[in-house]
Parts: sequence; structure tokens; C-alpha cells
Amino acid sequence: MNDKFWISEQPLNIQEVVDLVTRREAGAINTFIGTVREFTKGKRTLYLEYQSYVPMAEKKLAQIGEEINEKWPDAETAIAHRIGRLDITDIAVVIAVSTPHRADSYDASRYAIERIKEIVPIWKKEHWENGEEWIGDQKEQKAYPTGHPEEEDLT
Amino acid sequence: MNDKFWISEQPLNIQEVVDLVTRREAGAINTFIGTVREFTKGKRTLYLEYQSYVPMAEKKLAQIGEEINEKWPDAETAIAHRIGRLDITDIAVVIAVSTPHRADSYDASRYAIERIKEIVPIWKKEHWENGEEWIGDQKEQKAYPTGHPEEEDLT
Amino acid sequence: MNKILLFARLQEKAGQAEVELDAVNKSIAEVKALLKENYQMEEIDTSMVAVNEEYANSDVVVKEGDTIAFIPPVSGG
Amino acid sequence: MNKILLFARLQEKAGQAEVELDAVNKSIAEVKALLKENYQMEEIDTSMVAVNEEYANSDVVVKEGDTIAFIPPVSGG
Repeated sequence: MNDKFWISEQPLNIQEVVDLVTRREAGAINTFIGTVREFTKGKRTLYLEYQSYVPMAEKKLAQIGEEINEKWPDAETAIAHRIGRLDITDIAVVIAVSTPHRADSYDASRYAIERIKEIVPIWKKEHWENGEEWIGDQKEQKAYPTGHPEEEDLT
Repeated sequence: MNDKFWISEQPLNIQEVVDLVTRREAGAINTFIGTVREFTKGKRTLYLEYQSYVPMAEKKLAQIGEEINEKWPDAETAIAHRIGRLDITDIAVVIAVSTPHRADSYDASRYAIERIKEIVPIWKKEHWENGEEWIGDQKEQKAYPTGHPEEEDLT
Repeated sequence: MNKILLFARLQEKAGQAEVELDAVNKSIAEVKALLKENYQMEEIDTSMVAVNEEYANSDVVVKEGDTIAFIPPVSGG
Repeated sequence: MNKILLFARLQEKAGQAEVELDAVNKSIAEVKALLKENYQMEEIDTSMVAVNEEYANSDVVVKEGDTIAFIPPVSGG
């Protein structure tokens, strides 16, 4: 576990992530919380299972923090991602970015979630009433790697 | 106090606001947390004092929630704003917006904070080492109502 | 009679948060002028006005029992 | 010898999370081909590869002790 970027098998605590970026220089903290949604394109999810290549994932989360600091030098970022079995409404990811002014906190937080979906080795398996499937390639909104990809919503 | 939109003299609890918008239909929750920043344009703030026309402010916060639902029908919004004396790093406002998909949660949350600064009757008095002043007209980034307005940062 | 509410700098200048005034049948513009004169509050010109907790235009006419609030530029968030 | 890590669908298909393999002096492309053949894993073609926890190109040559991970399209968040 990195100090501000980590993968956890335990439920995530929003306040804990926010505390890591709270500071006297910041007037704004944007937080993105990804939760498990019940319905995706009318299909009912029972629960999700997240798997990760943990040491690499934590490095990649930290890299996202560095990328943010290149783009927004005044930003401070913390990211926690949960793995294992998650039920509907459980929190999968918490991103917190603090900046002196609010516009940057929104932009940097948005950047973080997009990058997570691109480079961080974490995989989600959806469990439905009639089956299960590892989801991938979310940026292209299709399930992977079925023969004919099924449209999947972005979280 | 409205159920999801309220003014409080007590410290705000982020989790409490997030809980109000957590639901099975949502996969994304964006939270904006406004905190008291120590320095604004090199000037050191000792503490802030917030005042509000409470019943009207709560109505206006609820109106922002309605405006959000006109623009993003699937969104659920909760907003709490603290008043009274706030020290550096204290939380002044917590906005939480949940939506099925993440893009809307960011946009709606941003909309909320901009509207708060336009229509909600809450005022901030900055206390510095050498004086104090009621701040106003933040959208135009100037202090109000001194003769020659001093540039003020947006939170 | 009407209750007039003052906030932030207006409140400090008036030295009170609330003024009782008979503004019945006066327009908001007239009430503004009255307060500006009585309390030397130029800031009134840049304030919005709310009648019964809702923003109101200058030509709205005050009724018995209406609560009028002067809302200097807000700075929440 | 080298440790090969498999995740998500690749892991299920192989029936194991980890394979020991001597890939020294082979390129990543060659290791991919080897695994694809041995485990009938077409998904390998659309996977990224990491060597020692960092993404690596197909022409990178494996050294003794390197850990190679096959990263199917990710779906975190």
C-alpha cells in the first residue's frame, strides 16, 4: 500500500481518502466515488468481482497522481480502489483531488477516473442471474472478449 | 432543514451527504467539498465567518437540485452548507450528485457550485491579520462593496 | 407593517439585522430609496431583494405582512 | 526461469494465476505466441504485457528472473 494510492480488499472510507488531500493551500476538493450499479442496459447485476495485479495497480495509480501534478502542479491526489466481491451500491473507487481553486479539482478528478480505466490493471467480472463475464475495454464501451462484443455502459 | 438541502451551524459530515444520494441506479457520485483556504492572492486568512438567510438559502439549494433534475433527469443531489465561524481547512460546503454514468455526475456537481455562488443567500466575511471584510460578487472575482474592488479568488 | 431583513455588510452598517417599516403599497424601488436615505446604504443599489424568501423585481408592490430581505452579492461556497 | 502472471479471463482459461516458464532471451512477442499456442488463448493478442510491473513492448527481450504479466483490457473504476 502506497501512502496515497492503494488497492484494498476492505470497504473504502471516503473521509479517509479526503483527509489525505485536505490542506491549508486548498479551497476545493473534488471527489469521485464509483459505486456498483444494479442495471446496465436493462441487465440486472447481482454483484461484481474485482481482481487486480495489485503491486502494479498501485504503481499505476501513483503514476496518475504524477501525471496530474504535471498538468495541475498545485493539485494533491489520493486514490483507493477496492477489489474482491462488491454488492450493489458498494464503493469500488474513491478519487479525491484538492486544488486551490475549484475548476482544477473537477478537471483533475475527471482525468484520474479516465486514466484508471485506461492503464490500471484492475478487472471487473459482472455476475448476472444467468451468467457472468469479465468486462474489459470500457473505454470502447464493449465487453471483452466475446465474439460479438456486447455494449457495456461506462460506470 | 430540508431533507437533502440544508444550512448547518455544525461541522459537515461528507459521508452523511453522500449517503443521501447513494442508490442502486447510480454508478457514479461526484462530490465537491469547499474548504477554507489560508492564502488568497498572497493575503493570509485567519478564519471566515459565514452568514445566511437560512430559510431562503435552503429553498435556493433545493431549487438548484430541481434545476439539476431538469438538465439531468437521472441525477440525485444533496447539498449542505455550513455557517458561523470556520477555520482554515474547515468544510464550508458539501455537494454530492449521483448519476447512472460518470460524466453527468461531474457536470451536475459543477453546475451546483456555480449556482450556489450566484443565487444562494450566503455571505462570507474574511478575517485577516489587519482587518476584515464581507466578500461578495465572487462570480466577478471582486470584493464587494469597497470603492475600488480588490481581486478575490474564486474558491 | 413589514419586516425588513438586512445581511452581511448591510446589517453591520445598519447596526441591526431587522427593521420594522410600513412599506405597504410601496414598490420595492421605493423601499430601496427609503432605506438608502435613512441608513446611508449605497450598497442597497447593488443588492438583490427578496419578498417572502423569493427574489423580486423593483416594481413589485409590498403587501401587508410581507417580509423584505436585502441580499448583497452572495459569496457562499 | 520466469514467472508468467495471468489475470481475469486469461487466468480462468489457463486454470491458474501463475505459470513458470523459461522465457530468457525470448522477445515478448515470442512469449505471447508460446502462451497462445499452449493454452489456446486468443485473448492474448488483445492483451498488454508488463515486465516487472511496467508495460513493455513486443520487442522487449526477457531476462532471467523477469516477471511477465498479461494484462487483458482493464475495467477498473
